[in-house]
Amino acid sequence: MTGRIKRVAGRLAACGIVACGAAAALYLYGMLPFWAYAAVTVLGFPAAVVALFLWWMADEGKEDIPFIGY
Amino acid sequence: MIIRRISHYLCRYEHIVPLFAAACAVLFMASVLALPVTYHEDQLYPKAIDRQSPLDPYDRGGPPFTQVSIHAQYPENSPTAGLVTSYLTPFSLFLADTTLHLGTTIVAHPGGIIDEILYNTRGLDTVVETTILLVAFAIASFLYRKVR
Amino acid sequence: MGSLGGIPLYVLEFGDELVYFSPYTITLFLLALTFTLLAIVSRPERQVDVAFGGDAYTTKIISVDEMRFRRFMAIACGLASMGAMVTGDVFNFTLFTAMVGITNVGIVAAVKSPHVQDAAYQYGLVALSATVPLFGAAALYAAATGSLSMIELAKGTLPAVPLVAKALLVIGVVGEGMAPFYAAKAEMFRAPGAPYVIMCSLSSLLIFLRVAEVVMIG
Amino acid sequence: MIAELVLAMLFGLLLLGIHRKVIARIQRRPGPPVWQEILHAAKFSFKTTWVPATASGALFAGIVLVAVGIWTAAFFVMMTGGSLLIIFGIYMLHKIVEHAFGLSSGSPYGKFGGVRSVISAASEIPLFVSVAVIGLFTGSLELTEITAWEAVHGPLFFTAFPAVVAMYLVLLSKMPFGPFSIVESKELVSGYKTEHFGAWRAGLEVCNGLKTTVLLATFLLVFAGQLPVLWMVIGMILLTVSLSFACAVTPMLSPFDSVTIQSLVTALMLVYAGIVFTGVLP
Repeated sequence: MTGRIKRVAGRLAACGIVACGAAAALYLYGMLPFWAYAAVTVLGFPAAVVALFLWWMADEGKEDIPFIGY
Repeated sequence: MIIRRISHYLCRYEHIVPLFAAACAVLFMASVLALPVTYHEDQLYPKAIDRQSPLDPYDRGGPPFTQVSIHAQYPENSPTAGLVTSYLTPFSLFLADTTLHLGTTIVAHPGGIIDEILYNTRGLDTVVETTILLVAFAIASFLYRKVR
Repeated sequence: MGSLGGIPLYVLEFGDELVYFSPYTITLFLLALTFTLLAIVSRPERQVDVAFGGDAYTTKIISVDEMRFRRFMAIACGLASMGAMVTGDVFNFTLFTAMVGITNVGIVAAVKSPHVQDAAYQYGLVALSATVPLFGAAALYAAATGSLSMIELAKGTLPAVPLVAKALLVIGVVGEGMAPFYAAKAEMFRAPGAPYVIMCSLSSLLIFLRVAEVVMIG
Repeated sequence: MIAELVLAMLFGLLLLGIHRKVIARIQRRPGPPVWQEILHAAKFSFKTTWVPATASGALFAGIVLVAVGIWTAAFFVMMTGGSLLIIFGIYMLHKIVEHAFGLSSGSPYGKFGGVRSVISAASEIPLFVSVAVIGLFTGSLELTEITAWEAVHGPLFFTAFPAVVAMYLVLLSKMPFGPFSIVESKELVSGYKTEHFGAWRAGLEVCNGLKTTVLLATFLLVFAGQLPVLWMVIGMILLTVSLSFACAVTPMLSPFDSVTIQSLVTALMLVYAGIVFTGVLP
């Protein structure tokens, strides 16, 4: 179980970072209109950030119930 | 403190309806005071009422399924503008041809004209209105079944 | 004050009703779409209640029937708010807003808690009566300017919209969305079933955001 | 723009750290170091993460993405001088984010945080009235056109001072530990954030950083006009410090009182907008 989520998150983070980077580079060289660049970043940046965090340390605990008091 | 008293009043949901009613009442009074609002003569969808028609007051003129000239906002978008009476189903058409009073029953059966303002040009309105009805019926029927 | 939400990027023609995507409306539209998709894919959470005086806790589980109905209502609500976001026609906007009000009641109508249902009932009364100023405003718009299209109104060639019409429109939306008088809505949000309940608050915020644009044009 | 995005996020977190430090110093506590919030985000990102058993999974995770996404979009709009309406639309939709954060987990604390966040939606209405006032003065709501107007007519700070006050109150209601921050009140544990731990919380911190930068920068852009970057940074720090003073010396209001005060501010702003409407527009 651990491996799967970590792998998915890793791939997602890599995809997000590559997409953001590629969009920024293409926009810089004028090969991508601004709105497309903004759209890719708005979609890619959160995915990249959260997936990166998950990839660092995901799913090593067991599911638990919420905190219900001290 | 006055703020605390207001918030004590506001925090009960039973007070929402009187509050809203009061707000509406104030606004309606303000709108009465703001009268007269000037009526703009150059209207979209002008009306010509033919009192003799069996479709009165829904008759827009012209035979069913045939185009009449009406004033649309974007005539270029709606080449079939004015096909108003095409809302009549064959049954409604039959009623209109044989009786004089379809205009009074026209909203009451499927295929009748749903609303006066809803021309063919404003098709999306028709869709949304019937969807509102559908949603309301869905809620009512769900609640009915739940109670049973 | 022509293009408040930015220049329309794309105009979709529905006969006399234009649907336009300006940067503002497209942002709101996409958010409504995102949350509708979330409401479709996520399962309702199980709300945890602590039993008083002990360590025990219970979870509320939503039955499949109830979940299906509420999901349907949430999707309808999402569609109505999407429509209200992009429509370029005042009357159409009021219709979508009225639909948002009805679906909001529908989302919590299936909840078993009497407290929530009481609040939903009060809210339903307000939403019902709010349609009067709402459609009255649309009628005033049509009578005073001769047009209902926001694009035409924004051009500034038509006569100005009377302030009363704008005020009526705002109070209608306030009644449908309960924007400042949140007491009843806040009680409704105690209902379990997060993805659906969120559509209530999202839709009312969205129609409020849109009406801010609508009253500033024309 | 990616580099600016990351920098803006880090700077926002730094501002939140400064905020905490200043409050602590006013209250004669040593307080955490100013980079504490950045450390927080980093720390949470290395924590073990899962989804609570009772949570609504897709919403629980998806809302973090939405939170970061909307503020990324707001950052883009601000940087390109887009419409002020979009930025404040996103700002209002942050309510929904809080709401979804709170309700998606099933935790009672989160739920109360979420419900309070919905109650306090009234606090955002002064915002729209002040936006309308700005629109009346400058004739546009595009940030580029507003700054251009200010380059000619002088900053709006003096022209539309009541709008500044209303907007300042709105900023105050979004800062932690302020009189209006009822959603983060301590009797709710962590309010809507209670169940979002680990990577989810780190994502929320990223969102908070971006949000702080975007809001403060927009405030400066709108009311002071286009400044050089250094002055912008100094201005944002000064603004944060002034907000910290306001937060440090005021107690937290009870939820409905906070809503009432903000509604009264709205009413005052409506009166002001009426005066401007009749005065500015013949």
